[in-house]
Amino acid sequence: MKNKIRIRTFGMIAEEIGQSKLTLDQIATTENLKDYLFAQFPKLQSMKFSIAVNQKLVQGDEQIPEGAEVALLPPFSGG
Amino acid sequence: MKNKIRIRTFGMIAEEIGQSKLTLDQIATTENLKDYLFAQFPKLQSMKFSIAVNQKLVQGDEQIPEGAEVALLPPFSGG
Amino acid sequence: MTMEKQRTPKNIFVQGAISPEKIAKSIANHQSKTDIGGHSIFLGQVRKDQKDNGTVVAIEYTAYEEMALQKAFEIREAIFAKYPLNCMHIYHSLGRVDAGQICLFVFTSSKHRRAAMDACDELVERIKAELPVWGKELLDSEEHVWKVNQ
Amino acid sequence: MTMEKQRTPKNIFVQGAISPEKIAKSIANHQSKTDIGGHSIFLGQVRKDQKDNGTVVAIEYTAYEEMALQKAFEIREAIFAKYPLNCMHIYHSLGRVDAGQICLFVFTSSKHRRAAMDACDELVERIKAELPVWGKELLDSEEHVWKVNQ
Repeated sequence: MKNKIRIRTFGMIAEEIGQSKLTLDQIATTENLKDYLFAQFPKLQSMKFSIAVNQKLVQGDEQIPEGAEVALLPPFSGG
Repeated sequence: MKNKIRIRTFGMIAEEIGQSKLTLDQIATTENLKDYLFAQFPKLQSMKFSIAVNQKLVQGDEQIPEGAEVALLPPFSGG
Repeated sequence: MTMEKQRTPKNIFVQGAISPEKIAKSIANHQSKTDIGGHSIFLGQVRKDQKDNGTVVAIEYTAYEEMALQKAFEIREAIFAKYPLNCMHIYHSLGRVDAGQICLFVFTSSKHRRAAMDACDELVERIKAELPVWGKELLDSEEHVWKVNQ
Repeated sequence: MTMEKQRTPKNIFVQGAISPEKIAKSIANHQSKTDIGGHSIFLGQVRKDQKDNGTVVAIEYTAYEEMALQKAFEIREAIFAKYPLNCMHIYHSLGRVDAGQICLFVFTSSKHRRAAMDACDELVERIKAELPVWGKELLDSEEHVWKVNQ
């Protein structure tokens, strides 16, 4: 889907947002996405999470390609 | 048995001596025992082994108590 | 040009607890590999921990599966490159695993023991730190808490 | 005055190879111990090594049993004192174990993984270095060589 990004959420982030999949209009960068999410879901501001774009963890602010899958990942707790 | 010591042998030492149990007249110390064994079984001189007296490894020359069980132990290779 | 066996991501996830029988079968499968001298195994088991709002009765695991499998593959390749291993197996539960049951099974094999032991250690650390997997600890009070790894 | 459970030497020797089923049973026995979070297992397997006079087909193990059991007990007590372990099990084969079969099974369990892993490592090293046990490697040529530990 052009001009859209797919958001996936996990763990306590999914619980907070109430949905594990969202589709949003294209957002330019991961920092822009965070601003958007913090406005929509204020509680996320106090929660720790990483962002993966197309299954790669991002460091700092990164561009989000068109149609990307962007995942919100709370601290891993496997094992 | 007073005035006797019981010798037990294992692994390649048992193979060399040809018996896994021997009874000998009392011998005063472990160095005396080695001298005796080296005279009886010259090949032992080139073989590596430890001695345990009553199931305790000896360090250097030690007294052999009357009636002791003395074991000749080649390098361990369990596991 | 040499032909190398091309390894590809394989599934590490199993639904529910990992049974002792599965572990036994995995061990038995290595009896034909007679150049192996040592196996190292780590098993994670769900603890019945006391929490503020109740006692843990089970953990429910979820994962970002596509990313987790790709990451597990990368870890696997890195560990194979670092240690002289004959075999390596990783299994992680998804869904509900009751307290006392096994949720993680890591299995390494090598000619001499040191490689298997060190590789197993490193695999477990990396799996816990790097795989996008989450445990939801279910309490006897019907509440839950999100598992935090040390 | 506190009552402490008095531990005494227990048998670690099993006749012949250690079966995967025995290992599975030992793992399953821990499912009721819900304060355990991690198990570490080491398995020694007989290798089909090439020697000068043939290929190893089996190892025949002998031990100075009384001394080995006392020493295993001392090692066990020292490791229990050093690490916060819930459980520790040691099994070593006596007699013939064919190539590909398991001759050593060391199993440690603890609340958090590190103790089990470190204790298992140390146990294996000490068992190989300190237990009066000998392996006679039987070759396909009917000859034999005495195993040497690294």
